[in-house]
Amino acid sequence: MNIKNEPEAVRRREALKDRIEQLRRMIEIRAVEERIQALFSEGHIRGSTHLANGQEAVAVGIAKEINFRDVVTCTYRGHSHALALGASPESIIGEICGRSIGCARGIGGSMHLMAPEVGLLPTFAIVGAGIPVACGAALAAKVKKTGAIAVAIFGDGATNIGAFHESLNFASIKKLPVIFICENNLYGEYTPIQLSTPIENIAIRGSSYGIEGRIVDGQDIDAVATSISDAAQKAREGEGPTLLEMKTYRFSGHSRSDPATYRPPGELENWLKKDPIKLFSSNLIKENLASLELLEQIKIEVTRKVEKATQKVLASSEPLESEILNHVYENAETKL
Amino acid sequence: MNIKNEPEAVRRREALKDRIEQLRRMIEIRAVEERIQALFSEGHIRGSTHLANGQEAVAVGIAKEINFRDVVTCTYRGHSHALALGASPESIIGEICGRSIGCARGIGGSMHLMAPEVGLLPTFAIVGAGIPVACGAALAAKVKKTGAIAVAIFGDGATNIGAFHESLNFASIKKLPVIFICENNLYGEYTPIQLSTPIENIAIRGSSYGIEGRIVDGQDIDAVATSISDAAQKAREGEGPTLLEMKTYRFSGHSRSDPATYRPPGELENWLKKDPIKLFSSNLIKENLASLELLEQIKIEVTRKVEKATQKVLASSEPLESEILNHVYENAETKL
Amino acid sequence: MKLRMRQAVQKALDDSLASDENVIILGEDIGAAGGAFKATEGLMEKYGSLRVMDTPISEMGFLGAGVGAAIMGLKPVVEMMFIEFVGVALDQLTTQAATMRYLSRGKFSVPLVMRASASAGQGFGCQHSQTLDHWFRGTPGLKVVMPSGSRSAYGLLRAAIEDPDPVIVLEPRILYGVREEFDVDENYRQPLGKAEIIRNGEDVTLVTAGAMTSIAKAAAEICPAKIEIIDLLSIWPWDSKTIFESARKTGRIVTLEESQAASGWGGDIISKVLEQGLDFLKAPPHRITLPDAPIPYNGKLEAKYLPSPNYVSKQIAALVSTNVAPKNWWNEKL
Amino acid sequence: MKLRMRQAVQKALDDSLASDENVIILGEDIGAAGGAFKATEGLMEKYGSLRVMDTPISEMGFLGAGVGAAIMGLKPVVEMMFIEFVGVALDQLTTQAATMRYLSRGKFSVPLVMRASASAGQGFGCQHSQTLDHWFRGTPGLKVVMPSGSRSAYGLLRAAIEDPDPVIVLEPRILYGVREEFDVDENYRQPLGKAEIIRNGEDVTLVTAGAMTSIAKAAAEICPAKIEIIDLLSIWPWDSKTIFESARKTGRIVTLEESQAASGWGGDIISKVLEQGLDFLKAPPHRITLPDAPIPYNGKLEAKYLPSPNYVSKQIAALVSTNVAPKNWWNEKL
Ligand SMILES: Cc1ncc(C[n+]2csc(CCOP(=O)(O)OP(=O)(O)O)c2C)c(N)n1
Ligand SMILES: Cc1ncc(C[n+]2csc(CCOP(=O)(O)OP(=O)(O)O)c2C)c(N)n1
Ligand SMILES: [Mg+2]
Ligand SMILES: [Mg+2]
Repeated sequence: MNIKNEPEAVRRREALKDRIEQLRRMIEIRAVEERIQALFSEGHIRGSTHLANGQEAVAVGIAKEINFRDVVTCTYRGHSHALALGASPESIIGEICGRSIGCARGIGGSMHLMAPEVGLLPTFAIVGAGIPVACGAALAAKVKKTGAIAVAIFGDGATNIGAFHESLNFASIKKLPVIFICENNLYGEYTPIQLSTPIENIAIRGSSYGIEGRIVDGQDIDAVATSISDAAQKAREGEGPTLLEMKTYRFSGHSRSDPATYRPPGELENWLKKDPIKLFSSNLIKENLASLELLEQIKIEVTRKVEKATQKVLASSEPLESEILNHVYENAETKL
Repeated sequence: MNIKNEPEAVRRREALKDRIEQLRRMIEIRAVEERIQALFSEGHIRGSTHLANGQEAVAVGIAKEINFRDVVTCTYRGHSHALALGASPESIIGEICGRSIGCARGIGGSMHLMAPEVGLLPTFAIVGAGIPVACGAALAAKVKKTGAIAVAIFGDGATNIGAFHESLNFASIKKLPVIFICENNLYGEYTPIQLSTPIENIAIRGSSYGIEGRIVDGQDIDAVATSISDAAQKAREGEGPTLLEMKTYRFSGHSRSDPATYRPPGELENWLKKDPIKLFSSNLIKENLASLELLEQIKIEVTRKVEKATQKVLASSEPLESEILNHVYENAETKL
Repeated sequence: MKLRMRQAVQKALDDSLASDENVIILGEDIGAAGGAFKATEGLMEKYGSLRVMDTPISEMGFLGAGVGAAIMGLKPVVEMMFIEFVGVALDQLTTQAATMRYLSRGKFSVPLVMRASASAGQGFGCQHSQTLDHWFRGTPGLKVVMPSGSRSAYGLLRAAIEDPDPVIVLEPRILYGVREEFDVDENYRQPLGKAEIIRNGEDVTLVTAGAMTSIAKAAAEICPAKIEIIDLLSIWPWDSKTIFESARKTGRIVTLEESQAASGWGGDIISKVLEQGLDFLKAPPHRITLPDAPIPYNGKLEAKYLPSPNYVSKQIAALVSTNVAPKNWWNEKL
Repeated sequence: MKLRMRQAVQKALDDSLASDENVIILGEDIGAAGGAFKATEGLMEKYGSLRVMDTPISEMGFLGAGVGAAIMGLKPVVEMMFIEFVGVALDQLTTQAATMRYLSRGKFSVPLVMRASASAGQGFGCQHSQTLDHWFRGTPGLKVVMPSGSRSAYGLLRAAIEDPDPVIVLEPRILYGVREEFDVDENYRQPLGKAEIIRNGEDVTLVTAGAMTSIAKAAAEICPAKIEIIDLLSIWPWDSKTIFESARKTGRIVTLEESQAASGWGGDIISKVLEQGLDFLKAPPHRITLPDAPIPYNGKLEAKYLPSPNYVSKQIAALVSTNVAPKNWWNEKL
């Protein structure tokens, strides 16, 4: 690893201790993703991009409970996690727009975001591929006794792929400090889970490996946080992995080009009622931690911030052509 | 498929309806494998070979309950299954000795036995690889409405590989007529199951896919047969797959060169008490279907038969060099 | 009639499903959703969900199921959305499908087709933009083909489905939306193992395939040298006769490959051509390939990374005018 | 001291484990059992079961774990018992390990070594006898090496473990039991990317690698032509300087590869050599490869299938005396 100290990302991570900041981050994620969708339509983004709107409580709930030295692997649906873990809006929007200001200087694109200084590896574009890698990070923590844990985040569809199975078995038999987090958003691309997976709750798959499986309300940031905190403690105490199934939903289609017409009528509407931002906002108001005015103000601030980041990105340079040949190997002399 | 009618294999299969013939087949398998071990020492066999002695009840129990038009995939540990399903001793010994009399004319070797005329595909040398292939055979039966089922046979170690997981999920969601049979002989190569698999009973892995899992005494041919018959009926009635875990044991090491020193003291001795041939012999005597004299006679006949087959093999020719280039593609003109 | 390549693929599948009841298709989101690239649109509605089957995300599982179904007499066409996904399932092709006929001494065969989208140019990033024919090429028992437009996509796919052995069809993703003049003739087949000379020329033989074919054509339009273009179509086995004859005629051979040099098909072809003798050669051979780096996401960089008509024309013009093989751009300073 | 290759590998692992606490090794039956080929004997006893770790049969799982551990600063050496098993785990190498440095712009690296036994000659049949370097070769981000005996096995493995990038070490299985004179010097490294001229000759440059190296040596003993043998050692990236210079000197180039022609490394090397110009060549290039068929089990047939010293000598003698590339045996009638 060759990671510069980037205090800003760490600061953004530490800020999540505050409940208002948690809400602010969820709102920021939503705003960034909405902006990305617009940037797509405006022609600034190539390839594909995968929104996680509706799933923000999972991302922020994880980020606030784990240490910034812990390691996270997640998928192409990673805007939310990168931002929650501490990446700045411009590094994410910048990457997705292919600018040198991006977290990978525009070389990776939407499916390969990262936030190295707060533990997020470049996100994985092959379904399931990040799960064994997280186990390896957990193994390293165990061998080096760093006290760190690893977190593997993946979708419901991913639990049908071999890498999931092999990883859970491996992590269990080796008692690795890793948390397996399934974001069950009910769809793998355009296919509803009941057509790909003959069981209702992914969590029960833990029992095949002697791993505790837990069903969590992924729309409730506090429920998410509690489950993570328990699993993290268990992992740090050497008690091995946990499988957490976050019941959640993506409000958009699978990727930018998907209008999600395959949804049964009413389904989206029902889930919109469980919008994690709305739920958390109401809770904060009930707890007297926030007022409607504060919420309004946060929204305005966040919108302004995201717009500023966007403009910064759009004004920023494209990467140099020399980047193409950089970082293939460390030692250039062994290259042909 | 391009399968000649080989009435002898079918006849050998049909013969298993008779209980005495079941016993005879188990004894034959044991004798063939002992002969193979000797042929190895005598330098007639190259590479590796994997005995299944101790596991004969599983092989014969399966073979007697399924139809010869059903399809079977199994592993490199396949002598027992090939013989049980109907392959002749000389086709198996011949293949393992690399002679043209072998079931694959000496081209395949020990890990790639087959008995096409009674449904056994060339056995699979890559752990887990035969499981999705069996699902495909089941899918073909379903599409073509042939009424056939498929059987995938694999080890306990194989249940930790991705192909196992993907296949069970796929078969369940598509309700394929397939039976998954795990021969749990407590070891994967030199590693005891408890060091690779954090659960005691493989059968519970079915629950991750909504598949019934059943633990079966693999030393008791009748228990094996009942479980197969139930699962086969279920499959034929369109009720989908079953996972059967046969608790069994291999009396020899993993492969010819393994003295199996990793076994805890007493373990082999305990399992030898559950020798499936002895158990079945006693049962037949109790049922008044066999006498000690008959058993003696069967042993003598089988020994003679196996020795005759062996001599035939040793007197037979090696394959022609032209076999090297045959059967790579059907249409030779598209070859370079 | 102008047909997009995705329509040609869809038509080839439709016609195959209609004419042979043993044909089935399997893949992720190919049924209800009509495929990630819409190459299977309407087929599930027409043929039912047993013959046009959506699968879980389990490439090893459903590719292996394709192998098993093929052994039992079906003709499965398995779709891999992106060729990279075979990285989690390669064994079923290179080890199982490839050796089944050999090991069974002809008793079992695997008339399987695996179609996958491949190749670059659309900003999908370095894990969704490769060609990867080298994972399969040269594996005894497998065949690998790559269409270059609607006509060859139709013809190759139908031939592949009818072929008695496993065939891998690599469809250049960037061509799915491109229209090509092609009046579908249901009897049209592109024979496996045969290349096509798609432009005649005297100065140099340019062998190419897939998405690079149109780059080659555009390059030939602007190049001072007279280029004879061979569209390989079958990557393996390849058509040595057509290539040898053309190279003998022009005296120069260049390959244009959407691969790194160490993994591309050009090395085998060039070494085989030159093994025939050196007398007919007016210049050394030359390979135009990708640089030894993953593909970048940014559009400007991706465009630099991929061979352009200008670059190809320049390289070939240099070869023909000097009879010295030019350097690649990445050997110069950027 | 005469050392078997398995002992050299064991010693390289032992010395690496001793000198760098970040080195760990992972694989099936490598711990308690000492490895299927006894190349890890005694290491678990010495370093404990956390640094020398037996794994379940889950190649994707433990290879991926190796990738993750490497990213976090360990130097894992993952053993694949037979190279074919990577068919169920390829993604972790070619997609994940290979692109990690590139995608992270140098922030993360993957100092992983994957060792695998490879190559033929012992009757393991067609699914346990291949070399398969083409699955990895030319993948930007990966390196591939192949020792030819005890000395290079030690030197390459130590260099690979110290290398900051993922390296695949293909160990010819047939050499595990073969003794070679080699006094272990713990400082000995075989630099990655460098070939070795192991025999000087004037008539022809013979490039080879792995188990074929000893075939080449034996062939040179009996061949009337004076053969210069280059042991490639690094399959990718390969040492163009050494090969170009030798080919320039001898004027003839032949490769001896334990691969099919369409997948072997020889095509890339020969085309690159010839791109340098044709003037220095006295004869066309020639590749000695495997036939386009899986390998048969039977010993007589396996011996025919693999290049023998006699066959190699005959082919090279024909090339040198006639300056015409000879045919391969499978192009003649058997
Ligand atoms: C091995 C592999 N197969 C298929 C794909 C294509 N693909 C990308 S995302 C996706 C759906 C994944 O669904 P899920 O795991 O539920 O995650 P979600 O997208 O819902 O977050 C698929 C099939 C892929 N990237 N990798
Ligand atoms: C993918 C793969 N990994 C590893 C091996 C090597 N190998 C052959 S048999 C075996 C043990 C398998 O154990 P199990 O599934 O329990 O079957 P058993 O041999 O006990 O019948 C292993 C690891 C292989 N052939 N394929
Ligand atoms: Mg999902
Ligand atoms: Mg076992």
